[in-house]
Order: sequence, then structure tokens, then C-alpha cells
Amino acid sequence: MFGLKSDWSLELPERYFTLEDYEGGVARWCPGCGDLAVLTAVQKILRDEQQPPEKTVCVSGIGCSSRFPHYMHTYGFHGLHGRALPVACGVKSRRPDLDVWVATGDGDCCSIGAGHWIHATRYNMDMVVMLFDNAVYGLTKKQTSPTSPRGLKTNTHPMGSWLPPLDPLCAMLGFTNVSFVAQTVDWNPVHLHATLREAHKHRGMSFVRILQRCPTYTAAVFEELQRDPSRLLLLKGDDNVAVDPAVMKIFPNQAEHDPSDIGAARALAETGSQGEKVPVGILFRDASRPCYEDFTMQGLGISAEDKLAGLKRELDKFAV
Amino acid sequence: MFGLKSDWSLELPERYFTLEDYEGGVARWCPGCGDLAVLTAVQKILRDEQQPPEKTVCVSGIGCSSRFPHYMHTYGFHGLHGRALPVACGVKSRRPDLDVWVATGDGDCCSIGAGHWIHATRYNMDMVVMLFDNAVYGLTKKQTSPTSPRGLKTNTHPMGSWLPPLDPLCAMLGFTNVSFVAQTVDWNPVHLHATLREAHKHRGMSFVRILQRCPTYTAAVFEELQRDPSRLLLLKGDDNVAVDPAVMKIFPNQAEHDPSDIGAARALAETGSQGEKVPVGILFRDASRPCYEDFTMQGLGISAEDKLAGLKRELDKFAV
Amino acid sequence: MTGDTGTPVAAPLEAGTAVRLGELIVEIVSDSGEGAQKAGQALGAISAKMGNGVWTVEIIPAEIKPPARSRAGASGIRVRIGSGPMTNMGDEAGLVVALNEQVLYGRIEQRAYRPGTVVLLESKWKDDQQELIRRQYTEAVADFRARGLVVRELPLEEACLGVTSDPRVGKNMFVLGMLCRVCGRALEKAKEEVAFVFGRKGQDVIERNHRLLEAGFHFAEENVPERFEVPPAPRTTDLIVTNGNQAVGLGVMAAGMELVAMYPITPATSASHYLSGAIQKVGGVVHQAEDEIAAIGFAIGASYAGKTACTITSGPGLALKTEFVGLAVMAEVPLVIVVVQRGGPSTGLPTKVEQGDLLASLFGEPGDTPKIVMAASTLEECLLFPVTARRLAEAFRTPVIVLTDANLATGVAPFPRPQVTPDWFAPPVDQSAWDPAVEPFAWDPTTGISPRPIPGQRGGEYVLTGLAHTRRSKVAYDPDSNQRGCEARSAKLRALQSTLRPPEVYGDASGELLIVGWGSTRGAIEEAVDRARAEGLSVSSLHLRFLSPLEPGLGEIFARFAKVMTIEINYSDEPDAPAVTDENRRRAQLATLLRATTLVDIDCWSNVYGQPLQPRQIYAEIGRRLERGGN
Amino acid sequence: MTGDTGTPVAAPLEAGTAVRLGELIVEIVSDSGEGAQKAGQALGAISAKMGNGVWTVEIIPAEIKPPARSRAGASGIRVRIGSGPMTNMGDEAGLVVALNEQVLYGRIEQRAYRPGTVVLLESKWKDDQQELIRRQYTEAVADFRARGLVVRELPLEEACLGVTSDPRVGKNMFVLGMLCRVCGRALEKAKEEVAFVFGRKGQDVIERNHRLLEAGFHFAEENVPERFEVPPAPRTTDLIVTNGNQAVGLGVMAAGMELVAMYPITPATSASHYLSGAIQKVGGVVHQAEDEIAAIGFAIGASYAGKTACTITSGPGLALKTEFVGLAVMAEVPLVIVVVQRGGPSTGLPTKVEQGDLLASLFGEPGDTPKIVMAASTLEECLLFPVTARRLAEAFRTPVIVLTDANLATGVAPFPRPQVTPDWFAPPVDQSAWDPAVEPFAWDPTTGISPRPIPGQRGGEYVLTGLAHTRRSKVAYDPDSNQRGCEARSAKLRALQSTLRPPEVYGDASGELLIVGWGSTRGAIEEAVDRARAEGLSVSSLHLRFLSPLEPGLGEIFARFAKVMTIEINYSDEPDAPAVTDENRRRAQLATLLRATTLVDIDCWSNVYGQPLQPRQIYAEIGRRLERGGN
Ligand SMILES: Cc1ncc(C[n+]2csc(CCOP(=O)(O)OP(=O)(O)O)c2C)c(N)n1
Ligand SMILES: Cc1ncc(C[n+]2csc(CCOP(=O)(O)OP(=O)(O)O)c2C)c(N)n1
Ligand code: SF4
Ligand code: SF4
Ligand SMILES: [Mg+2]
Ligand SMILES: [Mg+2]
Repeated sequence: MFGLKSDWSLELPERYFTLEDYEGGVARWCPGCGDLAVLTAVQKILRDEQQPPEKTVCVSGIGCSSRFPHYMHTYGFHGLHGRALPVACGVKSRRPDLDVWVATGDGDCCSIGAGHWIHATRYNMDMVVMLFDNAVYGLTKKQTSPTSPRGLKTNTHPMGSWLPPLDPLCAMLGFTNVSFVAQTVDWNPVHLHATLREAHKHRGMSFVRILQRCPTYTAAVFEELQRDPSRLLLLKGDDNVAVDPAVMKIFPNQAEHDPSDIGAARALAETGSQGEKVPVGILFRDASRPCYEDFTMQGLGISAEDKLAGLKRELDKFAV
Repeated sequence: MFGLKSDWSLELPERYFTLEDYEGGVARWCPGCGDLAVLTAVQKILRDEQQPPEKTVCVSGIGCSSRFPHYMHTYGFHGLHGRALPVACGVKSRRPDLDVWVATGDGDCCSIGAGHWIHATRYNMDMVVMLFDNAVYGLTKKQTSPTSPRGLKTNTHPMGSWLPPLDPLCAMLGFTNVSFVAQTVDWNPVHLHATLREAHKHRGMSFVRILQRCPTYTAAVFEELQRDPSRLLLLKGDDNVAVDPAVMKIFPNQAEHDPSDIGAARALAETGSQGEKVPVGILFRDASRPCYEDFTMQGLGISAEDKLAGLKRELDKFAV
Repeated sequence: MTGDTGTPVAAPLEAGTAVRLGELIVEIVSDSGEGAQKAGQALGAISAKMGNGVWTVEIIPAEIKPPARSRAGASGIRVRIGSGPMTNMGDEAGLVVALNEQVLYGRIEQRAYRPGTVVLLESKWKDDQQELIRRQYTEAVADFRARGLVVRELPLEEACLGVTSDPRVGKNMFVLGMLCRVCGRALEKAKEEVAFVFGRKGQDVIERNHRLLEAGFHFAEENVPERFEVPPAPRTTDLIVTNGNQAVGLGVMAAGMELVAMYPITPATSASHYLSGAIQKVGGVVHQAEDEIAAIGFAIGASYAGKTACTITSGPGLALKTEFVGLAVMAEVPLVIVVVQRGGPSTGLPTKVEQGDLLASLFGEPGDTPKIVMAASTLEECLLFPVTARRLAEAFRTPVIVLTDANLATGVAPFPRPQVTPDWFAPPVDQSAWDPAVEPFAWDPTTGISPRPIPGQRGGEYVLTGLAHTRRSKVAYDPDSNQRGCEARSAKLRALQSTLRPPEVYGDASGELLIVGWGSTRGAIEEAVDRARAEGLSVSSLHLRFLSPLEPGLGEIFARFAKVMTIEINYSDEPDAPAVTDENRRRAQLATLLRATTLVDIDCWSNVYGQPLQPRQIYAEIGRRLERGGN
Repeated sequence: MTGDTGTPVAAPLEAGTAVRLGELIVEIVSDSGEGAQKAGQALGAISAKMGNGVWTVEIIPAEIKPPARSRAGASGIRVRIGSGPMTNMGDEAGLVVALNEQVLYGRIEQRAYRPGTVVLLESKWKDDQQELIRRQYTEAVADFRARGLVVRELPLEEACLGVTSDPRVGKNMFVLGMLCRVCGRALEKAKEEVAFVFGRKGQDVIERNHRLLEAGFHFAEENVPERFEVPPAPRTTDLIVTNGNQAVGLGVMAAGMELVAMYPITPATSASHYLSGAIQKVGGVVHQAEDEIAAIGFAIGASYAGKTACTITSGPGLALKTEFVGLAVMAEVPLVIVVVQRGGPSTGLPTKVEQGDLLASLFGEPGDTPKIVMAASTLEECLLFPVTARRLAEAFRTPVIVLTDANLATGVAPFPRPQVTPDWFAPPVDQSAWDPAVEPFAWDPTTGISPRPIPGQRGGEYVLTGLAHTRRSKVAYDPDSNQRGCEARSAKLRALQSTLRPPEVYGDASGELLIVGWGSTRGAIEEAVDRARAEGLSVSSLHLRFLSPLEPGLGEIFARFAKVMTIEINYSDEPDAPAVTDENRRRAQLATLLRATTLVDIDCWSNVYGQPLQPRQIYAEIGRRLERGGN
């Protein structure tokens, strides 16, 4: 496939990976921070799928959540604030063999990185994008983020944030070539794990917004949601996230949802954006959308002789 | 209102403005370029509304369409590629008395400026944003733009552009706090004028995507649409763009559409994005959405004495 | 700078009379959340009110909630108390209260102490349930003593228990009480301060804290043999106490700027935090933009519309603003850009200090982009420079970069209260008619300055552009216009320079060694120079406030010294490092700039440890340089 | 550089024998869309095939479709033909075909001609229907003559009518035929070239064009008295003909880079255009990103994953990439950044030349960001430097900036065909196991170099970060790591410099005046030096290819000359401008850099007219400087 011969070596001895093989040192988030649950979920998925650590690349921007790669024992790229997606796409562009995970915050993705977010969605390269949405700038100590609820008192809006919060799901569902949009919550490890697993299975950019608790700065925002699960709406159905009945019981509100229906997905997102019936599960999935690596991989791994011949033909065109 | 006293002078003598009062020298677009029609339409609207030229500011980025301010005899800001919106918002932030028009291209707005586009929509400041969508980079001589149709042969995609085109309407309708979205075509001056007039009347960010002919680089893209008006869908209704019956007759396809229905608006945009029944008219309008200048104007024009007193109180807090 | 800086803190004495000192540096270190900062701030405030010079700086861990008892988690405060004004955080501390031994290690790594430093150490860990902790503690105490620290093991938590049921909450006030006794601060003053700080929380809280203060004071009487005294100096002017970022915020307001557009970034953000809560009182607003590019674009839009605005950022943000800075220079948009420098390059050391953005400020933009660059060297200048910068920005129709750094941003000290008058404020936007005969870029041939039409001014309609343009602001297709525009913009720096005075030399006007500095290092450099001069060394210093244009007369001043060197907090190759030669050595940023301008062989001493320079280090370097002699 | 550059083009002679010249500069100017460029390219190709040296450059108006008959709309081509290799566009043209008089004015404004230049002018405007045009034409012809131009008014369109029914389409080939006669080019060669160029369009088209060629040739025989001859020189090597951007594209492919990430920007885009159509043939791809930030981010991602990539841009794009360049330096990601410089600052003069991005390339990023910066000075170097740059980027694990400019980008000339061997290509990505004992930043203490693990390499897992980090790439909280990292990155420049040779002086190794240049001005400077030396002036020149690190030995070389000055296309204050002093003068960019490094009092001569420097201007400046003497 794509003549990968010269660049890849074969996987030699049989290896079996345990959870520890993916652990990269003690995570230094605050006690109770939702980021930790996501870390654990991803490590489990990699273990379950026996993904070699060296074939996995975690890419992030800057923020509390963007420390994610440091706590994984895989390759990682902890780059610039807002720029996780271009880097991740670049990694994938000529290395389709690598399994790419992106960790990005609500500021990182939806504020400074918003332009890349639209376009990475359009490129739809095969990777999982985890939006750690804690509705605040954590690392820089409590400034308003685009997803901060109106009235949230922050250091930049001591009288309460003024603008209506950006809804990442509504936005995603308007971006061209969107292929996978899901939402989950950090405090339900089963649903979180199952959602990320579906995201990982999907070919294309799988966008998962994770409602992530930040007990340090936005405790109130999520406490309420967590206390009152009736504010959530569990999406279910053959094509949706499957969790076991015990977990399903936690959700008083449930709805059948077919992720191939973008109109329905938008309607769900719209209602959720009003703070009611916040949907959890897969809102949209379309595996048929083009993936940009099918373009960027062209000529991957051609031999040096073929390169040389191609170059000579090209130089001939300019010969006097 | 807002104590504008110290910053504003009164309008003294009665003035009557003619079209020429808004004309800023010979426009240097290619013959047949759709930009010219937009220029004329805007000049007419200003004349009709007797808007003083010195109270009008046209802000743009870089591109053929971004030359717009140079051809107006008003204040203008021809800034950086992709950055028209932040500048325009800054102008408005403390000068609500100025009438702000933004001219931006599909590259300017939807590619390099995409992050600002999302956020300016969210700020929803009172201005008209005209997206000159010619589906190509004009000024730099024919590169693929985000809105280029698949397969368009450009200098950066000589075998045809590969990605599906970004649909600015679908995107806008997913952005938080969107308050006005319309579409029109440069080759129907009546509809163009009427749409822009509605946009100008609306308080908030009025986004108008103008399908704009670029005979030099994308002649084929628009010729077809222009030749076959049945590919368009005229939106009509009490709350929509009103044009006279002679003009309406040109559109074989028409539909009643209530711009307050965002779900319907999204459905129309979605169909249009497939290249069928491309809607023209107002897709969405909601005059009740918050405008950020109501926040940024705080304390506008307070007197020097009040400033001094405020500052003294503030210094007292730090006194030893 | 202080009356008595030559005297380092005395080694601890036997109990009895207090040791009189010219200055004393006290630290309180703990896990985060233990209230050390509140206690230290109170100590600083009390001292300032007693008439002492004070410099306070918080010790903030890089992480938000680091694990307890970790070295990297050391949190707390340093308070430097002196008889005269204090301009920097000083050398090693003389006294430290540490609530566990690990955080003390964190500070030892930062070189905060020296042999002889008195450590008042919480001793409860000795009997901790966990064996590991008990062992860590015991080993550490032995190690501390081996390092020459004077350790007093004290059961602080236990001692609090008599007064409060939850010692973790009250311990900081107990510590403050102890310090009042040990540092010779009046207990009454401390009570007043506590009453003021906790005023809103009600009488109960105040009283509990008063009891803790007293308990701490008496505990120290009985258990701590050391006692110090730092006599105050008489104060003549009204003072205010702020950190550098608050000072910047006050300066922005005092300049009458109505718009601050920013994107959060450490260590600049706290200036915006302060402004977000305050600026509406003087009729302004803080806009938190979606990114740094939008922030400067928004500010430029507001300025174009007549409201000189400012944007506040740090290195990575400055990098993103590069293109817009170029536009502001080219299209002559007044703008104040405050850059609170942090450790770099790249994301670097976000909470640490560096002076690494000088050359980027001067030369960061493609093409020729003359702009004004100033650097604040004191907290007072943090307040005053935004005011000056706004005036210069408008007078010269150009962006002005004001550099400060993490050291100033977090340092707290009293300084003279500014006597603001209404002419400090930006005047109201001119909306009178404009004479259309006056072009929008009617460059004065000598100064390059041109008056600026503001939207709303009838007859002044023009289109600003970043393209090469004529005096009429028309896009220029001819070859000459670009040259003319560049000349005009360059002339502005010349014109400004001609209004500046040569900088004053600190110390003798000639001699063996001249140290040139800029920015936050001033206090430390001058202190070191004082110390060296007191020992008869022939050294003077010079501190630059303008970096672009440079202050005039430098060449002449430099010529009067045998050696000239810069001292900076940014990178330079060590002259003695392997394979470094005079030819290939990469020098510190100001040194590079001054060499190009003056052709004087200017040496440099600099590093990027992320720490403010201590007077003692500079003093030692002066000695080394003078010894080495020659060049 | 040419065998005979001392001889300027002779003034026109009476008809009869052809004048033998060492070189001849021909221009064709017209409204855009009249095919002037095609004709000129053919003239260049014919000349190259005849063995002449050739430099061709297109004249492109700033607007896409400027109005007809407008000065700013002048479109066309300049072809410089010489006996030896041609390295630049030369001085004023000796011969010009102008299809209307207004576009000729456009070029006169650009100082393209001199008294004596022969103008073959379309005369149809004399009888135009519009009175305005008739008047414009007549007045212009008189004016041209008054300026000393030798104007031949020729009814070109009418003459074409005999051969073609649509002269606007065929006139360019008619002009080519004329020029073959006037410039002594063989008609047969022209026919071959035309047959080749129009090959795909069928025999009919070819024949029509052949008829036009012949008609033009005969028309000139009868109507143009001038005839020139530029004898060819024997050619030894295989040659290719490209412009600088195509050369960059070929270089990127010859380097084996698989990924080019770009965002369109003049004048860099055409390199990407070329690559977009070609790179897939060597197994690569061009990614057009959503903006410049994303472009460099994408390239950095690919490079992190083992595929050394490149990004191509111009000034405003470089400004946007600033933050990512800093990351690439800090985290040591190999990357090639080609910057095709244009007029600045800001949007500036997008289609015009400047060398204004030197200091931004060196110092643009906050913090210390040592990186390699090279500048191509010839078309051949445009091809070779990306190859070198990729190697250096990988060997030193750092970004490398390759500077070219609009002058090189648009210049077309033959140069030796590179003999590419497979070792020019990037090797396949190493996926063998990594020894986990080797840290991801195992900095060599002397060179700063460390081997780099690539994703997929088992045992090499690490997390790249832009924060200060340890050798293990762990976020560093201690003060030392940052200093150590900075030292290692700085050492790399030292290590590279130690492998470079001192640059060669062009001309005598010592003397009165040394001119130092960099980038595209090399050909013009060396031509001017030749001319001056031929007249006995004591002048030499030196051209720098490496700007960071600088090539070694400069101080020593400079010391051998009484005066050293740089010549650059960027801004500097004129030394004689009002109020400019030696102290306040703002100097050109290379001069600033070299003064800081060598402390030699380096003068400069530079401007920002957006035009390539002409040998004659430089020659004149040499004269002035030597006359002025002293300093
Ligand atoms: C260019 C740049 N601008 C600003 C910053 C400062 N900064 C670091 S993280 C951050 C926001 C973090 O918020 P979010 O992305 O929501 O992540 P969280 O910390 O909440 O997980 C900011 C503004 C930076 N590092 N770089
Ligand atoms: C930072 C920067 N990048 C790139 C460019 C080059 N550039 C100028 S206009 C343009 C795109 C124009 O396309 P569009 O916005 O669609 O406007 P149009 O010309 O089609 O009206 C580009 C890439 C620039 N001027 N600045
Ligand atoms: S500040 Fe919030 S998001 Fe950051 S680590 Fe702490 S809890 Fe988590
Ligand atoms: S290139 Fe296209 S968009 Fe630009 S001026 Fe010409 S027709 Fe208009
Ligand atoms: Mg967040
Ligand atoms: Mg366009």
C-alpha cells in the first residue's frame, strides 16, 4: 500500500503492552481535575488495541490539558498555543502509519486556534481530536474562554463574562467535511472510554468534546451538570456509543439518534447549546468523507532511483 | 446617549450628498469583475441614506476585493491579509457613531482570517460584512481558495483542487451569536442592492456572502450559475429581501423563508452547499442578539474631571 | 541605593539585644495554599508604614496546584526590608520561615540562601506517621546544617493549636506574629494591618487572627534567639505600593487610554486582570481578544478611529503581533505595546524573568520598521512610561513598545504617588473639519512627523494602507514614494533623539569600568556599583531607558572608561566556554546593539537562569572584570 | 563578469554593418496581454542556444489587468544578452520596442533607459480616432527625443496586417522577427524556437507565426537602420534555464524534500506553483495551508515525524511564522524556510525587490534563537542552497532560512545543470530501534548537536516541548536547564562556523575600498567592481552566503582595506540628509550586523526604490566613495 517499503521497518518480535507501557510519569494536574480521567481512558484504549507506543503521537497546544503528551509514554509534541492541529496534520501528512491523538483546550482550539480548527475539520485527516472543555483558561489562571458561560466571573471579566458562550458542537456541525462529532463527560469513565474508542475507530478527524471539570476555577459550572444528570441527554442507537445498562441507567434522559442525520445532529447541538438536554454520545458520523492524507501521501516511499529519474526528466525541461 | 459629549462635534450645515461624494477614484479591477457592482451598490445605499462620508469607514484585508476602500471617498483601512474583522471591531469599539463596512475575500475571511471570522460573529458588532466570494485567490493570481469547487484547476492545484469547498453560509449558521446571514449575486444589481440595504439596516454584524464573478480566473464557475438561474433559489417573504416583480421573475425557483428560523436556514444552506438551489436572500436574522459594543462602549466620553477623580480613588487603594 | 547596603545581614547572634541592620531579607516558604503570601504582604505593608524601604516578591510555583511537599512546588514570598528605598529583591535571604523542608530545598536550588541564613523550620514532620517523611525531614535538617544554615526546629502547628482548631488556616498569622518579634516590627501595627485586611470578614475573624499574631509573637520571644532591627528612614513624599503590572495598569489609566486589547499570557496577564476590574472607573474597557493578532488589530482599529489604545503581552504574543507592528509603523498608527518579558525562546520559562525581547522589539519585522522602544527600570517607571509612551505614540504617530519583565511585574514596593493632572490624559477625539489641502501624510521634511485625520473629521477622508503609499495615502506604483516614506519614518527617530538628554552616569563620569544596563536590573546594578565603589573600585553604571532611538552621547561617555560592559538577563556565550573566540562569540542583546552603534568593544555578562540578578552576583562580576584587566 | 562589460552599448549608428557589442539589453514593453513576454522569452532562449549569456526579467504591473495605455500598466520583458555569462539585469537598455508611448513612460519612470537608447515605437497612435490619444502620442515622441532617446516611429500593426487578420494577437511574433534582424539573431533559430513553443497548437499556428517572424525581419531590414551583434562565447557545460523560483523548486526536489507547506504570497508563490505541478514526480506534495502559521506548523509536524520539510514565503508571511520559528529553534526541529524577499515594511511593494528581511531572519523571535541563515546570490545557488539547507537543518537539527528575493525570483538565465546524485536526497526515515539510554537531547558539549529520535523508533519516545527542557526533554523547573539548552543551541552556530572557509575577495585582497554584499546583488556588484578596476580604481568586493553564522575571517579581511562598505537593497539614512550624523544614522541591515561583529566602521549605500541595483549605479557610487576619501 502506497509503496511504504523504504520508510518502514517491520514489527519484529511479538510484544504485549500493559497499561504501564503508556504511562509517562506522574500527572501534575490539580486534584479532581477531569484531565486525568481522559488520560486513563486513552491509555486503556491503546492497551486494548495493543497500539505500539512508538507508533503513537500525542500532539497538543498549550494549556493544562495540553500537558497531556507529557503523561503518556508515546511520542509527543507539546507545541504552541492554538497550533496543535496544523502540527498534527503535518505529522499525519507523510506518516499515515502513525496513530495521532490531539489534546486541545477550549482556549487552544476555539479561541486562538479557531482558524485551524475549521480547516483541520475540512482536511479530515485520520486522528482523534479531544477538546478538553473546562469553560475557562486553566493554565493562565482563570480568564474567560470562548465557552465560558455568560456571567462567569473571571480575572478578565470580574463582573462576569459578557458574550454568549461559543458552542463547539454547533460550530463543528457547520464546518465543511466534518466527519465525526461526539460529546462526553469526564466524570463518566465508561461513556468517556466508549466514546473515545468509537472516535479512534473512525477514519477521519474524530472530534470529541469532553466536558471537563476544573475544580480549581470552574467548579460550579460542572458540579451542577454532574449533580443533575437530567440536564444531559444520552444519545443511543445501533450506530451510537454503546455503554452497559448499569451506566445507561444513570441518564434519566435518553434519545435514539442516528449519527448519519446531520440535520438532527444540528438540532441536538442547538438545544444543548441552550444549556438544556446537553447531548452525550455521537452526534454525527460519516465515514465516506474524503481524508486529505489520500492527497498528501502521494508518491510516499518511491525509491531513490525513481526520484532521480523523475528529477532528471524535470531538469531536461529546462535544458538549453 | 452614552455621554458622547466630549468626543463628538455637531453636524452643522445641512448637506446633501450625491453619488460622487462617495466615489474615490477610478476602480482598477479587471473588466467584468463583480467587485464593481458591489461598489456601486454600496455608494447608492450611502447616498440613499445620506450617510456623511466622513462618518463612514470601509475596512478591508488584502486581495482584489480588499481594494474596495480605495475606491470609496470615505475613511478607509486597507490593512493586513485576513485581519479586516479585528480592525473593524476595534474601530467600532469606541466609536459607535461610525458606520463600518467590511470588504473581505474568500481567502481573506475564510482562510487566513477564519479564526477572526468566528469571533467577530460572536462579538456581533454593528457593521456590514461583505464576503466577496469569487472562489479563488484573485490578487495573487489564481490559487485555490477554501471555497473553490472541487476540481478547479489552479496554480497550486494544477490537477484540480482536492478538498470539498467550505460553505461560508453553513459555517456562519453554526457560529454562536450569529445575527444576520444573507446571500446575493453580483450580477443582479437589484437583489444585491436590496440585500445590502437590509444588511445595513440590521443592528449587529450583517454577513452577506456575495457570489462574485472573477472573469479572469474563475469565469466558468459563475457563468454557469448566471446562465442558469434555476440553480438559484430566491428566498422571499415579509421579512426577506424585497425586490420588484420584474426582478423576481428572473428566478424560476422561489421559496418562502422566515429568517427567524435557524433550523430552516441551516437546511437551505446545506442544500445550497451541494451546488443545488443556491439560496439568495436573507437566510437568518435575529435582531435580539447581544452586540459587543454595548460592553466595549462603557464609560465613553466621561469628563476629564471624572477620570481624574476615578484615578485618584484608584491610587488611594495603593497608598501606604 | 540603600543607606547601608554595604552591610550584609549579620550572622545570627545569641538572644538578647537586637542586631541593627541596614536591611533584612525575609522569606516565608510553604506548599501553595498555606497563606505564606498573605503573611509576607502584611509584613511588607507594616514595614512600609513604619517608614522602611520594602521590596516584596512572590514565589510562585510553575504549576497551578503542585503536589504537597515538593521542591518544584515551593510557594511563598520574599520581603526585603531596608532603611532606604529598596529597588530589587536583593541577595540571599537572612531569615526564612519554612513550613516543610522540601520547599526549602526548592529555594536552595534557586540559590536563595547562604551560610548563616536563619531558618525557622516547622518541626512536625519529625514525628510524621509516614516513615519516608520522617526520614526526609531528619536527613534534610542535617544537610541544611552541613550547608551552614542556622536551623531552628519549631513545632509551629502544635503551637497554633492553642489558639485555633484549624492550624493550616491560621498558621500564616502565627508566622507573621513570630516575624514581628524577630524583625522588630510593632505588634500593634500588625494588628492594625490585619484588621484592615480582614475588615470585611467581620470582628470574629479579626479577633482570631489577632490572637494568632500574639501567640506567634510570644512563641518567638520564647523560642527564637535571633532579633533584628532595621531602622526606618524619614519619608518625605506620598507613596503608593504596587507591583509592576499594577503600576502598568495605573499608567495606562493615567494616560487616559480607553482601550486595552489583550490575550492572556503569563507574566503579562495580571496587568490586564487589574485593568479589567479598574479601567471602567476612568471610562475605559479591556477587550480580551481571540488571540494576540486580533488583540493588536483591535487596538489598531480603535487607534485609527482616534482612541490611542494599548495592547499588553509577553514574548510569544509579541511574536504573533509582528506583522501588525509592521503595519502600525508603515501606516503610522499610534499604539502602545507593553511587553512583559519572560524566559525564552519559544514558550520557554513563562513565569521567569528574561530581557530577551530587545532585538525582536527593534528588528522583528521584515523591512525597515523604525519605532520607539523604551524599557522601564523601576516600578515607578512602569507607571510613568505608558503615559510617556502614549504621548510619544501620538506626537510621532508611531507604535511605542514599552518593555518590562517578570521581575518588575511581580515585585512590590512603595514609590512616589504620581501627581496626575488632566493633561496626562489623551485629549478628546478631534472632530473638527480637516483642511483637505493637508495630505494625510504631510511628512515634515526634517522630523518626518505629519498630522493625522481622524474618522469623523470632514475633509480628512483617506484610506490607510500597508502598501507603499504617497503623501495622499494612495497606493504608490512609482519607485520614489517608498523611499520617501521610509525616510520620513526614519526621520522621526532622529527627531525624537534630538530631544533626549544623554543618560546620566551613576558614579564617576570616567574610570576603569562602565556597566551599561537596561530594564529591571537597574536597582541591582546600582546597588552592586555602590558596594564596589565603597571598596574603592573604579566602576560606574549607566542605565538606558530608550533603546530606540538610543539616548544620545553614548560614544562619548563610553570613551571615558577603560572598559565597557553590559549586564543583562539574556543569553550570551561565556567568553571562556570551549571554542568561544572574540570573533564567534554571540553576545547579549544590548551589547550587540551598542557595538553596532558605537563601535566600542563592549563586553557583556549575562545569563538565562530565569532569575533576577542579585546585587552580590553583579558585585562579584565587577571584581572579576576589574581583576582580569585589559580586555 | 562578462568578457567585455567595460563597453556600454554603443550609441546607434547609421545603417550598414552591425555594431559588435559585449552585451545588449533589449526591452519589449506593452499593455498586458500583448504577448511581449512570450516574444522576449523566445529571444532569450534563442540567444542562449546561440551560446550567449542571457538574463531575462519580466516587467509585471502591480495590478492584474491594468487599464490600457497606462504608465503603471507597463508590462513586458527585458532581455540582457552578452558574450559571457549574465548575472543580473544590467543597466539601462540599449534597445526597446514599445507598443504604446505611455508604457514607455512607465519604464522611463523606472529609469530603464538613457540618452541614446533606441526606441522602436508603434506609431499607429498618431492617427488614433481620439484626439487625446493623438495628442498624447505626439507630445510624448517630442519629449522622448528631448530626453535623448533615438525614436523610430514604426507602423507595426499596419505592417502585420499583411500577414494576419488580428494583429493584436500576432504582433509579438512580428516584433520577435524584427529583433532577430536588429540584434543579429538567426531567423532559423527563431523559427525552431517558435515551432517548439507552439508545438502543441498544430502546424497552422506554427506557420502563421513563421510568416509573422519573417515579415518582422524584413520590415526591420527596410525600416530600422540599427544593427547590433553580440558574439557568443564557447560553452563548456550543460546548462539549464530557469528563474530563481523555479530553481528553488528544483532545489527542493533535488534535496529530496517530500513536503512543501505554503500559503500564497507574492513573490514567493510561483515557486510553489512550479512545485505543485512537479513535485509529485519525485514523490512529494505541496500543501496549501489556511495561513502562514499553519503552513509552518504543518511542515514542522512533518519534520518532527522524520520528513524534513520546507515552507516558502515572503516578508509578511515570515512575520506570521515568527512564533513557530522560535519553537523550531527551541525544540530543534530541522526545517528549511525559503524567504523570497519583497519590498517592505508591511505589505509594502509586493512585486518589487528588497533585502529587508535580514535582521528579522536573525533576530525576529523573542529570546535567543540561533539559527542558520543563508542567502542565495545566483540562480544556481537558488537551486543548490535548498539542498545544502536541508543537510544543515538535519545535521544541526535546526531551522535554516534561505533568503532570496524578487530579483532572483523573476530573473531567468542559463546556469550549469546540477549533477544530482541520490545522496542529495533526504535518506529514508530511520525506523530502527533507539537506544533508550541516549537522551532525545544528548547535546554534545562542544558542538551542541544531538541525535534525533523519530516517531516509530522503538525506545525513542519523547515529548517535544517549547518550554525550557532537560536533555530528556522534560519540562525544566530548575534554573540550570534553560541555560544549558541555550548554550547547546548557540554552540551549533559555532560548530558550523568552524567548518566554513573565509569568503573569497573578488579583486585584490587589499586596497582602498571593499564592498560587502549579500544575496541577489552579487552580479551587479562584481560587474561594477570589474568596471572600476578596469579604470584603475582600488576596489574589491566580498559576497556573503552565510549570514548566521557569519563566514569566518571577516575582521582580518576588512582590516586590509582602508574603507569597507556594504551595498544593499534596504533602507539606510543618507549620510548627507539633513540632521543625519554618524551617531544617529540608521544603517543598512548587513552593515549593522557586521559593525556589531567586527567593530569595523562599515559604511553602507542602500535604498528602497524596489529596483534591482544596476552595475552602473554601483560603479558611480564606488567612484564617489573613493573620491570622498577618508571616512
Ligand atoms: C501565543 C501564546 N499566547 C498565550 C499563551 C498563554 N496561554 C497558555 S495556555 C492558555 C489558555 C489555556 O486555556 P485552554 O486552552 O482552555 O486550556 P486549559 O488550561 O483550560 O486546559 C494561554 C492563554 C501562550 N502560551 N502562547
Ligand atoms: C500575510 C499575507 N499572506 C499572504 C498574502 C498574499 N495575498 C494577498 S491577497 C491573497 C488572497 C486573495 O484572495 P481573496 O481573499 O479571495 O481575495 P480576492 O483577491 O479573490 O478578492 C493573498 C494570499 C499577504 N498579502 N499577506
Ligand atoms: S486549573 Fe483546572 S484544568 Fe488546570 S489542572 Fe487544575 S483543575 Fe485541571
Ligand atoms: S482577478 Fe478576478 S477578482 Fe481580481 S480584479 Fe480581476 S476579475 Fe476581479
Ligand atoms: Mg480550558
Ligand atoms: Mg477570492
